[in-house]
Amino acid sequence: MIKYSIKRLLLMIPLLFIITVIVFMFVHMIPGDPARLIAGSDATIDEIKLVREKYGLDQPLYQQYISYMSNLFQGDLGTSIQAGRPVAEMLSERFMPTFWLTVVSMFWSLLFGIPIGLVSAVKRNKWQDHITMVFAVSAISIPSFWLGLMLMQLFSVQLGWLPTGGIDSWKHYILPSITLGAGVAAIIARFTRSAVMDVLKNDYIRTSRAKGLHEYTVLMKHAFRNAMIPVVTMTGLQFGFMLSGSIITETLFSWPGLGRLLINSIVSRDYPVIQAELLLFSFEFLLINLIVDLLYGWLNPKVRYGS
Amino acid sequence: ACGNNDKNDKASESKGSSSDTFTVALESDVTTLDPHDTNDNASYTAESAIMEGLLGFDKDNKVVPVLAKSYEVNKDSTEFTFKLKKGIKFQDGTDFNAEAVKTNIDRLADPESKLKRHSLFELVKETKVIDDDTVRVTLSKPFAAMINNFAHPAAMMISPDAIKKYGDKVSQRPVGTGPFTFEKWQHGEYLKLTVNKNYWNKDLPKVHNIVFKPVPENGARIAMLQTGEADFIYPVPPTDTKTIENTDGLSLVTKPSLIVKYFSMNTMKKPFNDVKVRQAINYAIDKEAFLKVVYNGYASEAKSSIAPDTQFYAGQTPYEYNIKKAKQLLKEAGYPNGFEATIWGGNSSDKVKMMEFYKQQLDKVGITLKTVPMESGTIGDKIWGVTNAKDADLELYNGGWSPSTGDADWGLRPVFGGEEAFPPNSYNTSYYQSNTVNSLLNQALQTSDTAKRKELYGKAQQQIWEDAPWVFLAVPDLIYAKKDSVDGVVMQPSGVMDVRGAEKK
Amino acid sequence: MKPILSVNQLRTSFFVNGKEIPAVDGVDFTINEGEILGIVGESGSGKSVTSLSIMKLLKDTPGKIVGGSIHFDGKDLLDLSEKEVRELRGKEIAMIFQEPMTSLNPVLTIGNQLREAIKKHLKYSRKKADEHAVSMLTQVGISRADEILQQYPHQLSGGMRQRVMIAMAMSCSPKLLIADEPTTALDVTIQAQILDVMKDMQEKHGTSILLITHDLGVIAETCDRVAVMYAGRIVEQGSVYDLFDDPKHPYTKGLLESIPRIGKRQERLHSIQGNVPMAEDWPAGCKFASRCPFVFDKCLKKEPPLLNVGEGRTSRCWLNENERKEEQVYES
Amino acid sequence: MEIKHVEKPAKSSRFHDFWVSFKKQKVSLISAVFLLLLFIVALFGQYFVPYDPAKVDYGQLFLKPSAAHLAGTDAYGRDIFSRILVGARISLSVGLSSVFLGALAGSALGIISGYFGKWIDSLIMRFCDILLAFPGMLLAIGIIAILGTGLMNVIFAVAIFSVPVFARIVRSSVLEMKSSLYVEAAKSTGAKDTRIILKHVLPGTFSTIIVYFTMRIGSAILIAAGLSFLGLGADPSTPEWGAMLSDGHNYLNTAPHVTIFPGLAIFLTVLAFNLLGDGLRDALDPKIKD
Amino acid sequence: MNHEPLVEVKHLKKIFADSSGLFKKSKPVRAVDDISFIINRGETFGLVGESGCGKSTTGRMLMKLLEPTEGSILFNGQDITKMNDKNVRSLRKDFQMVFQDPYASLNPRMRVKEIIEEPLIVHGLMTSSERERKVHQLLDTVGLSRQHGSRFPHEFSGGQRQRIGIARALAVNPKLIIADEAVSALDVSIQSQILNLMKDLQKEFGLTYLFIAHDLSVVDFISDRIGVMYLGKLVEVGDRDSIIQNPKHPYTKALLSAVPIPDPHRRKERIVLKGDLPSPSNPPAGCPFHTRCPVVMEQCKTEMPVLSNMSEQHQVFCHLYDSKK
Ligand SMILES: Nc1ncnc2c1ncn2[C@@H]1O[C@H](COP(=O)(O)OP(=O)(O)OP(=O)(O)O)[C@@H](O)[C@H]1O
Ligand SMILES: Nc1ncnc2c1ncn2[C@@H]1O[C@H](COP(=O)(O)OP(=O)(O)OP(=O)(O)O)[C@@H](O)[C@H]1O
Ligand SMILES: [Mg+2]
Ligand SMILES: [Mg+2]
Repeated sequence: MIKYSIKRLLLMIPLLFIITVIVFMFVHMIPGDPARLIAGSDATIDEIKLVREKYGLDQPLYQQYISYMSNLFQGDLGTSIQAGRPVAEMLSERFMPTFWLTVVSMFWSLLFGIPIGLVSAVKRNKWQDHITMVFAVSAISIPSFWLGLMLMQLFSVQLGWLPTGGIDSWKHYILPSITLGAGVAAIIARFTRSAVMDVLKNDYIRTSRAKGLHEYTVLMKHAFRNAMIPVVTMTGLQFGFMLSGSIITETLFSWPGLGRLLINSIVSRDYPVIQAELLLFSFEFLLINLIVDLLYGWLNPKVRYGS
Repeated sequence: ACGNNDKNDKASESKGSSSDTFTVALESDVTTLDPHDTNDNASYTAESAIMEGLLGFDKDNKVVPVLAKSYEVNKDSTEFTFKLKKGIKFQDGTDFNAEAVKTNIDRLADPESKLKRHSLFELVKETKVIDDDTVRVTLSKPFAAMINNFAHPAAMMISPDAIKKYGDKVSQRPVGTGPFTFEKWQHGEYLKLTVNKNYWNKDLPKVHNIVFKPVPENGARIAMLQTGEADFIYPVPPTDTKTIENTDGLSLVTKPSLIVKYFSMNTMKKPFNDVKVRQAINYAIDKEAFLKVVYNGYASEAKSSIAPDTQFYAGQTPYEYNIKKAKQLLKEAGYPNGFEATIWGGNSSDKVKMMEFYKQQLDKVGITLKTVPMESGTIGDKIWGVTNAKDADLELYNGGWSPSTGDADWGLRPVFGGEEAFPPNSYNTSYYQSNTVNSLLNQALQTSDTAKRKELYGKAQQQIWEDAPWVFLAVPDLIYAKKDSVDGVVMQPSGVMDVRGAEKK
Repeated sequence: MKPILSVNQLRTSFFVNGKEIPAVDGVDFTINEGEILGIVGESGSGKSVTSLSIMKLLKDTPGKIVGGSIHFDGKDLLDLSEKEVRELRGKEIAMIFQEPMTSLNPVLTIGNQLREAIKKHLKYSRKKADEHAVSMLTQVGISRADEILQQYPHQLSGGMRQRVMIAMAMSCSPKLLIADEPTTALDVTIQAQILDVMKDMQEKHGTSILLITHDLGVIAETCDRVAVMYAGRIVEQGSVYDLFDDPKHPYTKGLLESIPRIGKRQERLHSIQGNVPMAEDWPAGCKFASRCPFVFDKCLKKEPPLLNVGEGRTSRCWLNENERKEEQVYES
Repeated sequence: MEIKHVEKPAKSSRFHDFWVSFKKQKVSLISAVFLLLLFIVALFGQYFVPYDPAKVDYGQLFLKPSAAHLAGTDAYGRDIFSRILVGARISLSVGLSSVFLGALAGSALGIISGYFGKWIDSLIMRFCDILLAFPGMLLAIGIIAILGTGLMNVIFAVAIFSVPVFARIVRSSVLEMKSSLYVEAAKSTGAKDTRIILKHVLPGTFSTIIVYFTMRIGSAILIAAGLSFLGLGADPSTPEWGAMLSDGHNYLNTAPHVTIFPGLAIFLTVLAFNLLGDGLRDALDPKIKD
Repeated sequence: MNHEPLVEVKHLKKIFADSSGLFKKSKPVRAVDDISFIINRGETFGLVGESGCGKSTTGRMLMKLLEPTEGSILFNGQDITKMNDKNVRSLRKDFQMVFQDPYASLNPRMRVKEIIEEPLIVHGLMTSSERERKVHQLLDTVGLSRQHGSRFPHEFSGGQRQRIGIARALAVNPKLIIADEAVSALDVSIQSQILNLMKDLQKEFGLTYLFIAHDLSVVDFISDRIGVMYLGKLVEVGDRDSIIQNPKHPYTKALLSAVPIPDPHRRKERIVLKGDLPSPSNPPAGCPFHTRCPVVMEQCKTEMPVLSNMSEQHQVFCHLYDSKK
């Protein structure tokens, strides 16, 4: 397994290389002149030129790519045009807040999503199912800005229990993670429901009932794990999305994460930062893929032994 | 209510925001702490708590001396001589003297330093130390508005030792003469400043720490003020002013800005090449409704091409809302049935709202407006990517202009300065070309005679008003909110805040 | 002998698209303690559904028990709550399913699946449960048992899986074992082993066995009594010897004649002509009438009841009416 | 001709079965009726609105819901209820067609990827990885740059966001099905890959697709709104539900009804689609019939 | 019966080596280990053997559902292992398979009718009304009623499902049918119907069968020649009479003795095999059967037996007959 993982990780290197090309081209292709955007809304043409020269934006594209790549190979992600700071430093300080927020949100989503999905699968078309459906659909169709602001109004302004923003303590995690996790919990709940319903039709479920097992055991031990495969796919995807930082949640709760950095860098076309972020996100998705595959193997011994 | 306050205190305790810490929630991140390389108000606001310039702006945008005791300008506005205050030290112990000033001005004036604010000082030919507390700056050509550049926050003084020691990284470790010293900067989260015990003005500062927090979401910023996590927030969107007004213990402060909201009309393109059409459109927009719908009343009608607080402002007779007259003018111009036009603009919700408003208004005079909001980079390319004015697709552009230096030249030249100001060089999105205005603006720069300048700028404003390359709309207010117990923050019309005197009672 | 299970007038139907399809239509039989009862019959005649009904495992199908009673050890299973039935399942009544390939959970180890019932019903500790599981696997002829415990179903061949199923069913020494074609997937040498194991069980623990199979050879070798099903009903019942020696019902006769015999040169096999009618168009009279070589008027008008035709023998045929008329067992 | 005669009863009986089992699902039936009404509103909404949805009245900004204005008025004094009715058309067409396109393309990719495996699988999956890693906003800006603005392009852009997710989900269920014996059996009859995919693999992925499809409609309406604020939308004055909802963001404290009513419209629509989806899923699954 | 070979299998091998194993490298499974046999045109070749000995795998390789690791399969003289997909597809009209697992091989989402007519559609045969008639006829043939056509597979009993699979295979009048345990789930009356039918069809159309089963009495009835497999190897091949009346290999003998006799009075003594079933991923050295062989010799444990010709029609791989070479 370790060998396999290492192999997969090594395979990522050429892939990331290809991604740099795509990313670089795409980023430069989208309209917008970073020099103009960063120099400010009332910059003179000279100021703009200055920025352009300072960051080598006046050079031909291939040259920019070559110098970008040669820096990259030396482990240098470049310098932000906007902040004038090393991109690596910026990413690393933004990564952890987003990462922890993602972990906590995912924790909620799974904690609520899976049991809700199980209940609604077992109580298919009963009132429990309908109630959970209404919850799930609400969580999907309520935009997160609305949910976030409502939570903030209630728990921060009215009740004064929780802070409105920042990342100082565990209390700061509660509202943003609920905001971010609600929609994901809904998706997970719906997928769990569907997957469990599919699994419950299998013969081995009948076998386990024939052993006299409690319905709960049948569900949790026999149905659940088999149903987890599609759920894991979905969870992995959502985890990836969250790891790229949620622009809305981070904005709402003044979270110093990747999402806000991303939006700022896109708005100002801060090429080095955008490129580095895209590379990071691609890497995250590749890594998540790997983890999901390993999880498949853990969940499904057939995959594990490759037959 | 009182009850509410109790709760707020609880919340603020958890934040560790205590009575000697002044917390400011701003919309945007502080991006840098090097004033010479800054172009955003949030950074200037933070920097001006740490650093000071020779001159500065007061709350009415008048130039006042700060580190300079006094200054003199020669007749043709080429030589600026500053007398410095004595006994001032930078926070790192370095003396503030003429040598320090020279280091700073030289840094700004050097094109190789590639500082964002180099352009403000690109005319500087030489900076000379006359004696320990006298320094003279010579320009390569006359530029009367230069004094405003010295007052601009970009011209704040950084400790020469720090510049030497940190180089470019001085943006992360600023050292100035101001009442607060840099303590900690957690990017994206907060910037913390603490008291400078050796500050030259013994009255200041009045709080121990200042914390700046970027809180991009309007609702969150207001919530922070409500819970007591922030003492002062800026900006407050006009739509939310009621919330502040309805909360006990909070107050709303407004102040006219230097911004003029307009939409420009491409005077080189049909039908906007006809002044009658442009005037007709000016008549066709109900400014009063505009102020209400877009700004919730927190703005005033624009009565010139620059805002009242800008130097040498000269108010004009407004184009009143008059559909009949507008239709009449259109008819005269040969468009009795109106026409179709496209307006470009930014994509923030207030800008979209404005454009929608224009559309509704112009509909009444038969002009069908297509509104195209665009993301900032895209619109930048579409307008400023055009090198030949004739090729411009631009018809109407929903814009706003604010001269951060507060002087009339910067208020007028970039937007009305003729061919030289056409995109991509500058911001003349109406492709306005008037020889009269050009020569008035040039003359005004050649002299330091204030009365003369006032007259020249007045004439220029009048001409522009009549030619109506813009639809002159509004001068919005700056709106901020604070706890009642908080005082001493001075909001400058440019939008930069002076928090040096902040206090909590 | 005391009956351990007696099924009376059991009727189970499927409800599909609003239609009722009676799969089991009034089945009666009893199994005595320590007895092996074989059930043979046309495929689709309701053998599996009968066994699922006894286990009350129709939950996830559109099937429902619509009538009759199932007495097990003195209790009517149909009156028991789900909880009480759970206590019986696996412990008192165990079942081996027809499909060995899909009846084991693919993601759990064999050991894990074996231990479950042992831990639940016998309340063994894990270690003891493991030992028990190993001994059960050894009993069904799997020798590397402790190794197999760690493996997953897909690593086992069909035959091994089926033996695991058997070990699982027998692990709590049930009073009644229902085996639905337990050896269909196996070759004869393994089949022989497994039948031996089951017989051992029966001898050692006195387990009663309900053995469903198509293989009349297996029936002949293992069963004490046989019931023959046709179209949702029992058509004949009796001891193996009686049934093989002297089948009463024309269907049974046809069945016995259809058996291919090894080493016998046959050009064609005997077969019963025609097809089993669908439940929807079951005739008013005898359901076998359309295929019966001895059919006469009465058969088409009225369905015969189960007639007692000898010591412990019943048959559902008008032909037997004249043979032994005095005792009519059930009227349906 | 004759051929058709024979085919007909077969088909109608199939539909009949579906209908019989679908009819039993009361909740889904109600949802279907609701959606039918919604489609009628989308088609003919503009003929029975109480007010002209474009009519502004600066004297009546942010009126609270009342008998005169069922859902109140917005920042220009327009009647929100009328706007919701008229907006149904755009929101539904954007929501449905974008998800449909995305599901179509995504499922196609997922099926090809899962079914054919090997290098084509890696290629498609890596493509999806990159697409996934690209932040939506950046992608949107790129799409405008390439395609220009317009409603069709909004649909297209939203569809693109859905593609990789559908591809992933579908692929994993195809992988499972591919190894099934019935696919092997079909292959042994000589069926071509296309037939196997269409007849044997695709129907098996429906239950997964339907779940995500119906969930995605709401998100699509919201994403489309986000795009129109990026300037990708056709015209920001169109009464699109998502745009109305996002616009209300600015007045959440002072005039919450501006957000709540369009939000409610989206919620009910998505709920109806989900319930309908559950019903369809059950009705199409031969094993679940009760 | 002519003795022209329709199918020639030469040194066929299938090793399931796993390449995609995530966690552990499992050992390669030698499912089919170098077997050769011939099926003549119009005859039935019966394949019997232990469960897991590779019968289905052989069948699937003949169907080209699995790529052989080694060896060749000649169909009508053409090597199908070297054929491309397109040619194989058109060839599939000529060979059809009945799968061992009746349920898993039927698409749960298709109606029986659709399942049966699929091969007809695939090969573009007949109009839809003809197809409908054909389906009805096939349903009759396998003993199902027409109404069964509109049901789904899960609504059937195990035996009924198997009949659906048989009907599907018969639909296109193939030349070769590979029947993998085609009748083992059926009750004897249906079984005899099907077997008779298969024989009739064979006579009428000159069909060729590869009949995989473990019920020796069935194999005895239908086959012309029989092959006995054990652990991936063919241990004995011969015409039916030699194998049934005069089995040579100890495994064949054990098999025959284990066949249950449908006569309760003759509960007989069988040769009960002792010892453990070896696993194909770890086959024993020497003769694969030596671990369970009642007459094992020293030689068997190390040396692989080679082919001994008992007669022209009867070959066996066993050291017992080494001298007779
Ligand atoms: N889930 C179901 N839905 C509808 N009908 C069903 C279902 N399961 C079984 N049936 C029907 O019930 C009848 C009896 O089936 P059952 O499985 O008991 O037959 P069986 O006697 O076990 O046959 P076999 O020997 O082939 O296994 C069959 O006609 C079958 O079509
Ligand atoms: N896809 C596969 N991957 C790995 N091993 C396999 C695969 N398919 C079959 N095998 C192994 O190959 C061997 C032969 O299997 P096969 O299915 O051919 O046996 P069989 O003779 O048909 O047995 P049965 O009578 O139980 O059907 C078995 O050990 C099996 O586990
Ligand atoms: Mg059965
Ligand atoms: Mg097999």
